[in-house]
Amino acid sequence: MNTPDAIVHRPDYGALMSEPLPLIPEPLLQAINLQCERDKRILFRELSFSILPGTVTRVEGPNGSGKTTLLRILAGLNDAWAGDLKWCGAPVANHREEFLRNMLYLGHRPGIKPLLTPLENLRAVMAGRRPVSDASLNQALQGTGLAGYENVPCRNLSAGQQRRVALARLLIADEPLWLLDEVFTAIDADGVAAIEALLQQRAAEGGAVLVTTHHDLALPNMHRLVLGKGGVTDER
Amino acid sequence: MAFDSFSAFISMEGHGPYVWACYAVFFVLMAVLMAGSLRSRKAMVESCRRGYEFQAAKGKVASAPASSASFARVNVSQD
Amino acid sequence: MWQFFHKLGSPKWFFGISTRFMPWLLAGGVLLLMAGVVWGLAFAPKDYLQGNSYRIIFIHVPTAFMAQSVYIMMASAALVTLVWRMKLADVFVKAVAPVGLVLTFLALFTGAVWGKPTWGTWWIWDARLTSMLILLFLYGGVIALDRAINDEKSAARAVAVLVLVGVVNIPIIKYSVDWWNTLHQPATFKLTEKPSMPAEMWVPLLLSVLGLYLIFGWLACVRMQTEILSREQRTRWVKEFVLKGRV
Amino acid sequence: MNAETRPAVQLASSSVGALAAMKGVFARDMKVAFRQRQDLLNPLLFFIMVVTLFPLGVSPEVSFLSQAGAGILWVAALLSVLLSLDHLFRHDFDDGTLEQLVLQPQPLFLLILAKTMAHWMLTGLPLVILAPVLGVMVHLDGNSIAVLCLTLLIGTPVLSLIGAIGAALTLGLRSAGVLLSLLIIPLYIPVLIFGTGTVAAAAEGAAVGAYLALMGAFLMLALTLAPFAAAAALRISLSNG
Repeated sequence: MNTPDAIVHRPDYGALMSEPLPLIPEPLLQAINLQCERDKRILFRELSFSILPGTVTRVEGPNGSGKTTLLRILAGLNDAWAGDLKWCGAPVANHREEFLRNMLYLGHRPGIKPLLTPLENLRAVMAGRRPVSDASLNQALQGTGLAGYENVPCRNLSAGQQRRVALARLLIADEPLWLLDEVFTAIDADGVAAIEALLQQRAAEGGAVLVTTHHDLALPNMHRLVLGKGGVTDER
Repeated sequence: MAFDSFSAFISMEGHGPYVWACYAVFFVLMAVLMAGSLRSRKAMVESCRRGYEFQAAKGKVASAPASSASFARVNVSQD
Repeated sequence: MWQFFHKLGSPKWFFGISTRFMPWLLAGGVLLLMAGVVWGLAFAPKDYLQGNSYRIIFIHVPTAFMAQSVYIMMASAALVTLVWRMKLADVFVKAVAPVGLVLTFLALFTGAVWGKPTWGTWWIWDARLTSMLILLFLYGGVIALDRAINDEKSAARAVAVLVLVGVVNIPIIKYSVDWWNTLHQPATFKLTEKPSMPAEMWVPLLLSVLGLYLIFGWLACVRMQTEILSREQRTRWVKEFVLKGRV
Repeated sequence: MNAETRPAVQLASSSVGALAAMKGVFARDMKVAFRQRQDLLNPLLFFIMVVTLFPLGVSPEVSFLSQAGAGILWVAALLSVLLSLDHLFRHDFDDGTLEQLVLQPQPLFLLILAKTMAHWMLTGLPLVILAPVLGVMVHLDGNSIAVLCLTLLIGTPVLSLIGAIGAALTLGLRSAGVLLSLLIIPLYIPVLIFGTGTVAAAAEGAAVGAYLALMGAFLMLALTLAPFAAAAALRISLSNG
């Protein structure tokens, strides 16, 4: 077992405190006894795991095993569950805004307005999070291979290109926790390889990535969270 | 008794049809509602019982996991 | 206190206790309603203004009263659903909404029929009847929304939001309809507003209101039990109850 | 492993203010709407057509129209707002931007308030601007038209705010449009009553200040409560989808 060790800087709540806070290694996100039912069927129960900083975890399982549901629960989009979710040791429900500031979720649906250009889309999604200059946004779009498309309405882009617009957020993200649900859909092989490298780099920087995909990921030290029928195993 | 005779009671000085129509509709609807509620409760109990018996007969075999899919082509028969 | 609250939210506990109370609710309800209705129909004195048509009051007022209080009860349960996520509360809302709809319809129907001998027309845009009609729409919306959402937990919570929005609106609707009524027609003869009602009239009225209340309680229990059976059929206790014939 | 080689990540402790986030939501909705101008015209055309139906379907007589005109305009405005409500969240839901909106580290009710304000600017406000023209066509006198426009100005935001609750509740459902109308029309009745009642009172020469103030109170109530209800409804609908 090779668990990358990691540390988390706690946010500096006390503005008056001038010395740096002690560095404490602890899980970013903890799930304790999660249970989820859908249409009278139990998707999973007694599901407990920790997401440590510096890790990439792949959520695996057959179709219908609840991968997407799990990610939506973790992101706070789905609230039909029982159990405890903790962000840096404290219940997520009590620190929702702090959690949302530090979590980046990309879902099945790319979250891109077809009528807006890639740049406008990125601007709109960052408007509620933190100020990012247009230069940085353009750079991120170039980084995803969309140079020259910055001002083309997204509906004129291919599915893979639209997905890349959404993925451009990863290049400017400062959120330590990434929840990525089937983000490789419609992405070509080169793109997948580049994104893999990006995830690994993020983990090396101390971030944590949770990803569902049907692509084979070639990441060393990848954790696996396996959802199955009736039982859940956490394999490293 | 506010009425002199049974026929007076029925006719209610001409207001009988209105009064009796109201009471009839009230009692019929309430009866339908009550009987319907009881019936659907009975039906639910029955369907639960059948479900349990079906389960018991079938043993522990639950629905097939997705991994059991073979995607083999089906020989279509016509009858 | 919390333990009691928790217990109150347990479907199994409710199932046991309601099964014990149901026969009494039904018997008491039917008895009281019958007593009130027979007294009102045959023994109460004739109204000096409206004649015998006023005898509709003995079902019009109970249904109208119940129609409104059922909505208030649903709103209280909806609040409990959203705040404490108590299972029984949303079962209650779902189970009684159709009952509320039927009661509202009955209040409207009896009001309309009563209007014919009193005003000479089946329908009059009277403030009470109009408010009742809007209440019917509100019930219809609640039921339609509940039917439209597949997932029953989401349905319960969505319905709870709708019921609460509705209950905030009810006083506003009532006030605005009253104002609209005075604007468009001078104060007319109101159906049920009396300066004073003799005891021979209000006692049977009270009896039938109480009777209908108990019958509503019985109906709520039956329908909630159905809903609980449907939702909890995979639990061990329901299986036990069903197979041992304890239901 | 010693402390220096450990990877470290800084948790963010602040983000942009809620006001800036609201501005962002508002600006985006406006921009999207103006990229598809036909959608902006549709409710307006609908408004004009419904009003046209009354002289054709009931009576073109001046006496009827001048008496019923305010009511006709109000009902038509109400229906066209209702018609446009389905779009309030649906496109955002379908393309996934709604998820990202909910996940912004901001109070959701404020973001919804911003969306609703954009919706009103795009549907309610044009109706108010168009109303005097139609008022003339149904033979309302000048005073009545002025009061009518005032009531529409105060009333249509209430329609958008209450409508947002219904749109959020019916999000992602089949036949959401009809259901939305069923849920919302009963809640619109008080606004309609006071909107038309105020014009009627003005036509009789009564002072309308108090009525307008009452409608203002409605607006305040809707502004403070409706975004919360819509936010709760939106979370429920998203959780389902």
